[in-house]
Amino acid sequence: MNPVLNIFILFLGGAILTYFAGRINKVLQSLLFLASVLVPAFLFYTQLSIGQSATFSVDGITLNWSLNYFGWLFSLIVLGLGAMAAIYAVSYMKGKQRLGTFYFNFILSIMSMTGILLSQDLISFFIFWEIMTWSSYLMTIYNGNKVQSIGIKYFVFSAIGAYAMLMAIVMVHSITGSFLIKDLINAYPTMQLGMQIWIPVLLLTGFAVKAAMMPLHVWAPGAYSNSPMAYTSVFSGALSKMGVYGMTIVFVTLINKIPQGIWFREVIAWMGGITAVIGTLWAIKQDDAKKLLAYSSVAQLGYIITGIAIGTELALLAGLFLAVMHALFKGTLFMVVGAVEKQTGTTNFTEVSGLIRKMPWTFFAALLSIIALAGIPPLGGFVGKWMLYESLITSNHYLLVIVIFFSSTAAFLYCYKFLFGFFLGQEEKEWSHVKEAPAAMVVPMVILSLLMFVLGTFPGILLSPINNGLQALGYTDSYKNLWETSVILNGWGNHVVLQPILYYIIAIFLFFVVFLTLKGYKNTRYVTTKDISSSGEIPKEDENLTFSENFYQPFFRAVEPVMRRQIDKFYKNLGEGLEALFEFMRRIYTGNGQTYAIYVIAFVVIMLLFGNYLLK
Amino acid sequence: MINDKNSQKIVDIIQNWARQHSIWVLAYGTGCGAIELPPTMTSRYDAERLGVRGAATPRQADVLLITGYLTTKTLKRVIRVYEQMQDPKYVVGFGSCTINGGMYYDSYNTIKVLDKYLPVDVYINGCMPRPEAVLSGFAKLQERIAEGRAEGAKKYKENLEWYRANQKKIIPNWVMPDYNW
Amino acid sequence: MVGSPVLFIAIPLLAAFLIPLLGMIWKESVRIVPGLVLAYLLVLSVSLLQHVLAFGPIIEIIAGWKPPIGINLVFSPFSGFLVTLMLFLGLLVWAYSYRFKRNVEYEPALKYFLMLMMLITGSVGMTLTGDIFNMFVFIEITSISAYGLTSYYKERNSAEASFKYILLGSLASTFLLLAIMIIYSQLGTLNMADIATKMHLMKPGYKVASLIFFITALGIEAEIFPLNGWAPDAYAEAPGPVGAAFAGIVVKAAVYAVIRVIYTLFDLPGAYQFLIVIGIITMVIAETAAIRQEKLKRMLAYSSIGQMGLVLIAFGFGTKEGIYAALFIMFNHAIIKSLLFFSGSYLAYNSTEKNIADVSGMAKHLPLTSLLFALGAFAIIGLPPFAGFWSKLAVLTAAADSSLWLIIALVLAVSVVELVYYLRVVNRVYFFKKEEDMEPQKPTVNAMIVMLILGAIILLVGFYPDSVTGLLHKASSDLMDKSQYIQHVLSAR
Amino acid sequence: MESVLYNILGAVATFLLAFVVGMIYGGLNRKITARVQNRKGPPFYQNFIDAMKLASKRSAIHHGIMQHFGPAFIMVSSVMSLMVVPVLTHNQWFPNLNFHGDLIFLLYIMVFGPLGMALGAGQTGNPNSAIGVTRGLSLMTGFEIPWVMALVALMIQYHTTSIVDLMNVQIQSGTWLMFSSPFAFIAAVMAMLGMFRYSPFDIVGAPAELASGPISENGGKYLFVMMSAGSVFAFVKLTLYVDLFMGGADNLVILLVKTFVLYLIPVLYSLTTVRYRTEHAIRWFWGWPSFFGLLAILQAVFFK
Amino acid sequence: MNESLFSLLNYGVYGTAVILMLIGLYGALIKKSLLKIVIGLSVVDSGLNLLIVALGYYKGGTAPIFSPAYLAHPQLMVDPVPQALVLTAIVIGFGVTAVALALVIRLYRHHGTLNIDQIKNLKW
Repeated sequence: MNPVLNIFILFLGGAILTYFAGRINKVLQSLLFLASVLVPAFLFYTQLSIGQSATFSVDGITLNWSLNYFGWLFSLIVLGLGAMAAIYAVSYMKGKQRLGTFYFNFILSIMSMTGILLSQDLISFFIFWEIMTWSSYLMTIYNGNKVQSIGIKYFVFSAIGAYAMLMAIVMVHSITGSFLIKDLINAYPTMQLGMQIWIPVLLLTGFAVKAAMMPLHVWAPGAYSNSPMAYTSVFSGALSKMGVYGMTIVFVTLINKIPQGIWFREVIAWMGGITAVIGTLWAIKQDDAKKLLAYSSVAQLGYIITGIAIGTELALLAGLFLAVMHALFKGTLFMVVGAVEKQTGTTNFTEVSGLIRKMPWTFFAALLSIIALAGIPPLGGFVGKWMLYESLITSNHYLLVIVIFFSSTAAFLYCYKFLFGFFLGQEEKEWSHVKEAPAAMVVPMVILSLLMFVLGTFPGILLSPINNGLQALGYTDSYKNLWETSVILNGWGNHVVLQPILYYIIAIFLFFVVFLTLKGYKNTRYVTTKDISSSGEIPKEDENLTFSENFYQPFFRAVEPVMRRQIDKFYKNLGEGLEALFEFMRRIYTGNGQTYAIYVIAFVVIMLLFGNYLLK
Repeated sequence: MINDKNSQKIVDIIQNWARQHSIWVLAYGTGCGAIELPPTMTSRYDAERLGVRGAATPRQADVLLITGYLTTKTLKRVIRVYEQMQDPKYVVGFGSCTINGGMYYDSYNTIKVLDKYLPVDVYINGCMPRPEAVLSGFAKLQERIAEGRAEGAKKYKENLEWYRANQKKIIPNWVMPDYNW
Repeated sequence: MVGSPVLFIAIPLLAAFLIPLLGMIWKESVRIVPGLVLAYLLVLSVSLLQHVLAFGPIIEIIAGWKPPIGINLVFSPFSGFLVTLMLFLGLLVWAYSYRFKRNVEYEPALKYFLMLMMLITGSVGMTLTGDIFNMFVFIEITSISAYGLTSYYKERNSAEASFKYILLGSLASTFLLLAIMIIYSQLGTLNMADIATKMHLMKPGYKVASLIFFITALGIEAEIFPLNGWAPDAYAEAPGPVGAAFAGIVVKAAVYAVIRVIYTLFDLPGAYQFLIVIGIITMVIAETAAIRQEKLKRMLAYSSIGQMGLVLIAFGFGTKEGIYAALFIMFNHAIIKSLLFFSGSYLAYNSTEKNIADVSGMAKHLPLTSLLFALGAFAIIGLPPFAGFWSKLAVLTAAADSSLWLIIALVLAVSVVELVYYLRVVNRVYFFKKEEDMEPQKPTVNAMIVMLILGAIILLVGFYPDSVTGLLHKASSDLMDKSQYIQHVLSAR
Repeated sequence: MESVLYNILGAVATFLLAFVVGMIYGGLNRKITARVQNRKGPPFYQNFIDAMKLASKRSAIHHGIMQHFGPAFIMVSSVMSLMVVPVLTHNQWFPNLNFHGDLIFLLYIMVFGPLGMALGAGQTGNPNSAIGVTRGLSLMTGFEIPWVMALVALMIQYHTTSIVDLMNVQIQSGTWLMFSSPFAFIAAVMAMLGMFRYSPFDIVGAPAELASGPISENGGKYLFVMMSAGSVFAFVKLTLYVDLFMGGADNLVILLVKTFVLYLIPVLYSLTTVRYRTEHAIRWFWGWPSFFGLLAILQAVFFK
Repeated sequence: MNESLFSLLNYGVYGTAVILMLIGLYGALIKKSLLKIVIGLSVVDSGLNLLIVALGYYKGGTAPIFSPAYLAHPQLMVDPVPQALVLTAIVIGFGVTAVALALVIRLYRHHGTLNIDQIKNLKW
C-alpha cells in the first residue's frame, strides 16, 4: 500500500485505539499513544521520499497528496516537535482525567498537520485544516475552564478563517474547474483582477487567523493558555506554523506573480509589525505564564509574518528560520510552564518564585529558550532576527525595522519576567516541597534547547532545507545569492564566516564562566534568599518578599495610551451587539398563533400584489 | 607561589594598602551623630579624597559606622547588618554614647558599651564629634588597616559565644537566624 | 418487478387501521407491528430503487385509469430516493420510540404508533403521487397525524403548539385547494405531468396566482420563513422522536412538493430567484433566532428551519449541481437532525421545560449519548470529516459555479452563527456542572442502536461520501429532466 | 596557529587597554564631579584601589548559581562587544572580529550583559534588585529606539551594516559622519545618555531608593567583576561612537582624546540634572531623541 | 328559469363563497376566542367548498350520476371531479375541526382561558 496512506491510517487507527485502550490499561494507552505518534513519524522520514504521491478519489474530487521539500521542511516542526511533546505529554498527563480525549486529539492534530503538509489539492488541505481546527478546539476546552468564552472565541475565529478559505476554494474551483493547488498557481496570473485580489485576501484571512495576525489574534492568548501545556507546545509551536506555511505559499506562488502584490506585501508586513508590538506589550503585562507566552507567540508570529510578507530572498529565509526557531523555543517554554504547573499547581508569577534550585534542568531549558527568544547570540533566535533586520533594511522598510526592533527590545522585559517570576527571586517556604519534573518531561525540553544551540551555531543545517523548500515553491535559489549579501548564513567551512567568531565567543564565554564559577564556588558561601540586606530587618520565614506585583509598572505608565485600546473589547462589543440584534429579531415569533396566521395572509397578499414581478 | 609565606606578605601589604584607601562606609545613623556625616562627605571636608565613600548595602560595605547610642531594639538590626558584611570588615563607634552610654549612661534601654556586643575597631570620641574628629577617626582606622591590626571580625568570630551571650542578654526573644560563616 | 409503489400507501394505511384490532388480541402488537411494516416497506423501497436506477421510473396506475385521468404514483430515482430515506428514518423513529417512555399505558402507545404510521404514509404518499389533489389529501393526512403527535403529551404546552399548527395548517389546506382549483378550472386536469405539458396554455395571471397559493400552502409545511410560526413550537413540544420525524420526514416531503411544483408544474423562471431570496431570509432569521434560545428542542427546530432555507437556496440555483447539493443537504439533515433530536431527547429526558441549561454536565452520566450529540453537532456545522461537510461543499461549489459570491459569504456567515449555538450546547453537556434536580436517564438498547446507526452513517458518509453521492446524482438528474418525467407518466401503460 | 596565538594575545591586550581606560575614565568622572562640587575629590586611580579592595575581600556569599553567572555574563558580553568593535583603524595589535552585519550583532550582544546581570540580580531574591532590573529593562526600551534609529539611518545611507565599512566611508570622504549625518549623531548621543545610566537616568542604581538596585546583594569579587565589566563596556561604547561618528582613531592618543571628549557629554550632563522617574525617562527618549532619529532616517532616505 | 336571474345567481354563488371565506378569515384572524377562531376556520372551509362546487357547475347541468336527466342530456352533466374533491375536503375539514375543538378543550383546561392572546407560553 502507499506509504502516504499508510501514515494516515496509522495515525487514525492509533488515535482510535488509544482512545479505547484507556478502558483496559492506562500504561497500555500511553504506550499506544507514543507508538501512534512516533511510528508514523518514523515512517514519514524513512519510507517517504520527496515527490512520492498518493491519490484518493471521493465524491468526484481527487484528493491528491504528495511530499515536496517545502512540506518536508515544515514536517520537521510538526513531527519533530510533535514527537517531543508526545514524550512529554505522557508524563505530563499522568493522573489526569479524560486521557483518551487528550491522546485522541493530540494524534489527530499531528495527523492533520501532516496531512496539510502533504496536501496538493485544496479540498484535502481544507479537510485537514478543519480537523486540525476542531481537534485543537477540543484541546482548548479540555480543562473545562471558560469553555464558553475562550473555546467559542477560538472556534469562531478559526471558522471565520476557514470559511474565508473555503470561499476562496470554491472561487478557484469555479474558475479553474479543479481543486489542485498546481492548477490554481498556473491559472492565477491570467485571472481577472477581482479574482486575483479576492482569492489571496480570503486565503490570507484563513491563514492569518491561525498565525494570529493582528486584528484576528484575539483568540490566541486564551486558547494557548487554556490548553494543557503538553499540547500548547504543539499548538503554539507547530499548529500556528500551518498559517505561516499557507501564507508562504500564497505569497510566493500567488501574490508575487502579480504587480499589485506589492500592496499585499506592504500591508501584511506592517500588520505583522504591529502584531509584534501589540503582542509584546500585552505579554509584558501578563502575570500568568501561559498568557505571557501566548501573547509572546502572537508577537513572534508577527516577526515571521513580516519576514514572509516582505518576500525578498533573505526575508523569506528569515521568516522561515524564525518559524522553526519559534517552534523550538516556544515549544520548550510551554513545556517548561507545564513542568512548573505540574510541580507547583499554578502558573502565576505572583505566586511561584525561586524554583531554580529545585528545578535546575527546567531552568536550564527555560534559560536557553529565553535567550533564543530574545534573539541573543549564539542561540538560534539571533540568526533569524539578524536576517530579518538585514532584509528589512535592504528592502527599504526603514520604519518597519524600528517597529520590529522596538518589539524585540521590549521582548526582553517579558523574557526577564518569565525567568524571574518562576525561577528567581525569593525561595518561599510554600514551595520548599517542589522537586524537579520527571525525566520524561525534562529530557524533551533539554533536547530541544540543545537543538536551539546547535541551530544557532550552525544555521546552515537548517537554511539549506529552507532553501530547498523555497525552490520547491518555484523560488529562485536564494541560498546561492545570499553568499554575497551575507556571511552569517554559511554552513561548515565555506568562506570566512561567523563560525570562528562564534567559537571565539564561546571560548571567551566558557573561560569566564568556568573561571569565575570555579573560583567562586571555592571561596563563596551559600546563603538563603531570606538573608538579604533589608535594612537590618529580619524577614520572617513565611513573609513573601518577592517583588512580582505590578512588575513593569513604570513601563506601563509610559506606554499607557497604547494599551488603552483593545481589539478584544471591540470584538466583544460586536458579538454582544449582534446577539442583541438576534434577540430582537427572534421576537418576530411572538408566540401568538393569530400573529402567525396574519403573517401567512400578509405573505399571500404581498405575493399577490407583487407576484407578477417576483415570479416572472 | 601565592601560598608562599613571603609573597603572601607582599600580597598582604598590597591588599591592605587597597583596603586602607578604599573605605566604603555603611552608616547606621539612628543616633543624633548622623548629622555630622553630611559635612564630612561634602565639599568642606570631603572625605572622598581619602577614599571614604558611602555604601548602599552591607554586602558592599567595609565599615559599619554606628553613630550614637543603640537601643535594645536597634541592636538586633545592627548585629544582623554586621553579620551580613563581608570580611574584612570594621566597626567604628561614633560618639560618646557608643563608648559608655554618654548622656544616656543611666537609661534603661540603651546599650552602654558597644564593645560588648560588636568588635569595635575605632572609637571616635565626642558628643557630637566634629567632622575633623571623624576624619581623624578614619585616619586612625586606615592606619590600623595598613598595619593589619584592624581584625575586629576575627575577634568576633573567635569570641562569638561571649558576644552572643551578651547580645542575648539584651535581646530576650532571640530569633536571629544562625549564620555559618 | 419486486413490488408495486402502491404498497407504500396501502400497507401502512391498512396496518394503521389494523393496529387497534390487533391490539385487542395482543397488546404488545401495537408496538411491534408498525416496525415490521416499516421494515418490509424499507426492503421493498430499496429493492424498487435498485430496479428504478437500472431500468427507469415505475409509474403505478391506480384502478386502471390511465393518466391524465386516473391517479398515478411515480417511483422515480428522485422520489424513490426520498421515499427510501423517509422509510429508513421512519423505521429508526419507530425503533427509537419503542418504549421511549417507560411504562406507558396501552392507550397512548396505540395512538402514538397509529399516528406515526399515518404520518409516514402521508409523507410517502406526498412524495410518490403524481396528482395534485392526491397530494392535498396526503398533506392533510400528514397534517392531522402531525397535530395529534404534537399534542401527544397532555401535561405540557403541547396543545398550544398543536393549535398553532392547526391554525396555520387549515390555512395551508385552504390555499392548496384554491391553487388546485385554479389549475383545474384553467386546465381541467389534476395530473402533474399533464399540467406540465399544458402549462403554457394558462393565462399568466392565473399561473402566478396558483403558484403563489401553492407556495404559501406548501411553504407552511416546508417551514418557509413568514409561514413557519408553528414549527418551533411543534418541534419543541412534540415527543423527541417526533421532532426527528418532522425534520426528517414531513418537512422533506413538503420540500419535495414545493420543488416538484416549481420545477415540473410551472415554467416561471422567476420562481428560482424567489426560492433563493426566500431561502436566504428563512435561513438567516431561523439561524439567528436559534442563537439565543434557552430551550434545546426549540434551538434544534430553528436549526432545522435554517437548513431548510439552505435547501431552498440550493434548489433555487436551478442547476443540476444545485439540486444535487440540495438533495445532499436533505439527506444529511435528515440523518444528523434525527440524531440530534434522538440524543438530545435523552440528554434532557427528565426535564419538562427542556431547557438547554438542563443538559449541563450530562456527559459524565451519559457518555455515549453525549458523544453522539457532539458528533451530530459537529456534523451539522459542517466540519470535515463528517457528513455535513460534503453537502456544504456541494452547495458552495454550486453557488460558485453560478457566481453567487454574496450568497456564499452569507451561507458561511450563517454557518458561524450555527456553530456558536451548537458548540455552546456541546460545551455545556461536557463541561458544566449538572443541575441539581436533573436525573440522567440511560437510553434503551434500541434507542442506543438507532443512535449508533445514525452516527455510523454520519461517519461513513463523512469519510466516504461516494456511498450516497451516486444515488444523489441520479436523483438530481431525474428532477432536472422535466420532459422525461412527462413522457414517462403520460406513456404509462 | 601563530596567528591565532597573536590574536589571543591581541585580544588580551585589547581587554587590558579597555579595562585600564575604562577604570581611569570612571575615576576621572568622580574627579570631575568632585571638582564641579568644589571638592578635591579622590585621585583618578581611585577606581583601581576600589577594584583591588573588592577583589581582596576575604569572604563572599552567593544566593545561587545565577549569581555566579550574572557577573560572568556581563563580563562576557562586554568582552564580546569589545572584540567586535574596532579599537584602532588598521592596527594589528588590536584585532577585531568585524563582519558584515556586526552592528546588529552588537545591538544584541550589548543587551545580553544587562540581561545576564539581571538574572544574577534576580537570583539574590532582594526585592530592590528586581525593581532595579525592571527599571533598567524599561529604560532600555526607551533609549534603544533613538539609538537604533540612528544606526538604521547610517545603515541605509551607506548601505552597510558593518562598522568597518562605516569607518572606511569616513576615511574615504574625509568627513566624519557626525557632520554628514548630524541628526543621527544627535539621536545617538542622546541615547548614549541613557546607555551610561548617569544622572538623570541613574534610575537603575538609584542609591537612595533602591540601595544600588541590581547589585545590592553583590559584594567583593562579584562587584569587582561587574565593575571591571562596566569599565570595559564604557570603553566599548565610547569607541563605538568614535568609530561610527568621529572617523575612528589612528593611534591611541587620538582615540583617548576623542573618547574622552565624548565621555564628557554624559558626565557633564549628569552634573546638571537630577533623576527622572522611569516613565519620564522612557518618554524623554521617545520624544526629542526619537524625533532626531526620525530626521536622521528621513535625511538618509531623501538626501543620500 | 330566467337567464339573467340565473347568471346573477351564478355570480351570487361565487360572491357568497368569497364573502364566506372573508368572514371566516376575519373570524380566524381578528377574534380572540379560540372557539371563534375554529368557527372562522370552518367557515372558510365552507366558503371554499362552495366555491369549488360552483366552479364545476354548468348552466342547467345535471347531477353526475346515471339518472334519467343524465340519460336525456349527457352533455349537461356537471363536472364530477370538483364534487368529489369537495366531498374529500369536507371530510378533511370535519376532521380538522374535530381535532381543533378537542385541542380547545385541552387548552381551556390547561390555561383556564380561551383568549388566544393569553396562550403564549411558547414564544420566541
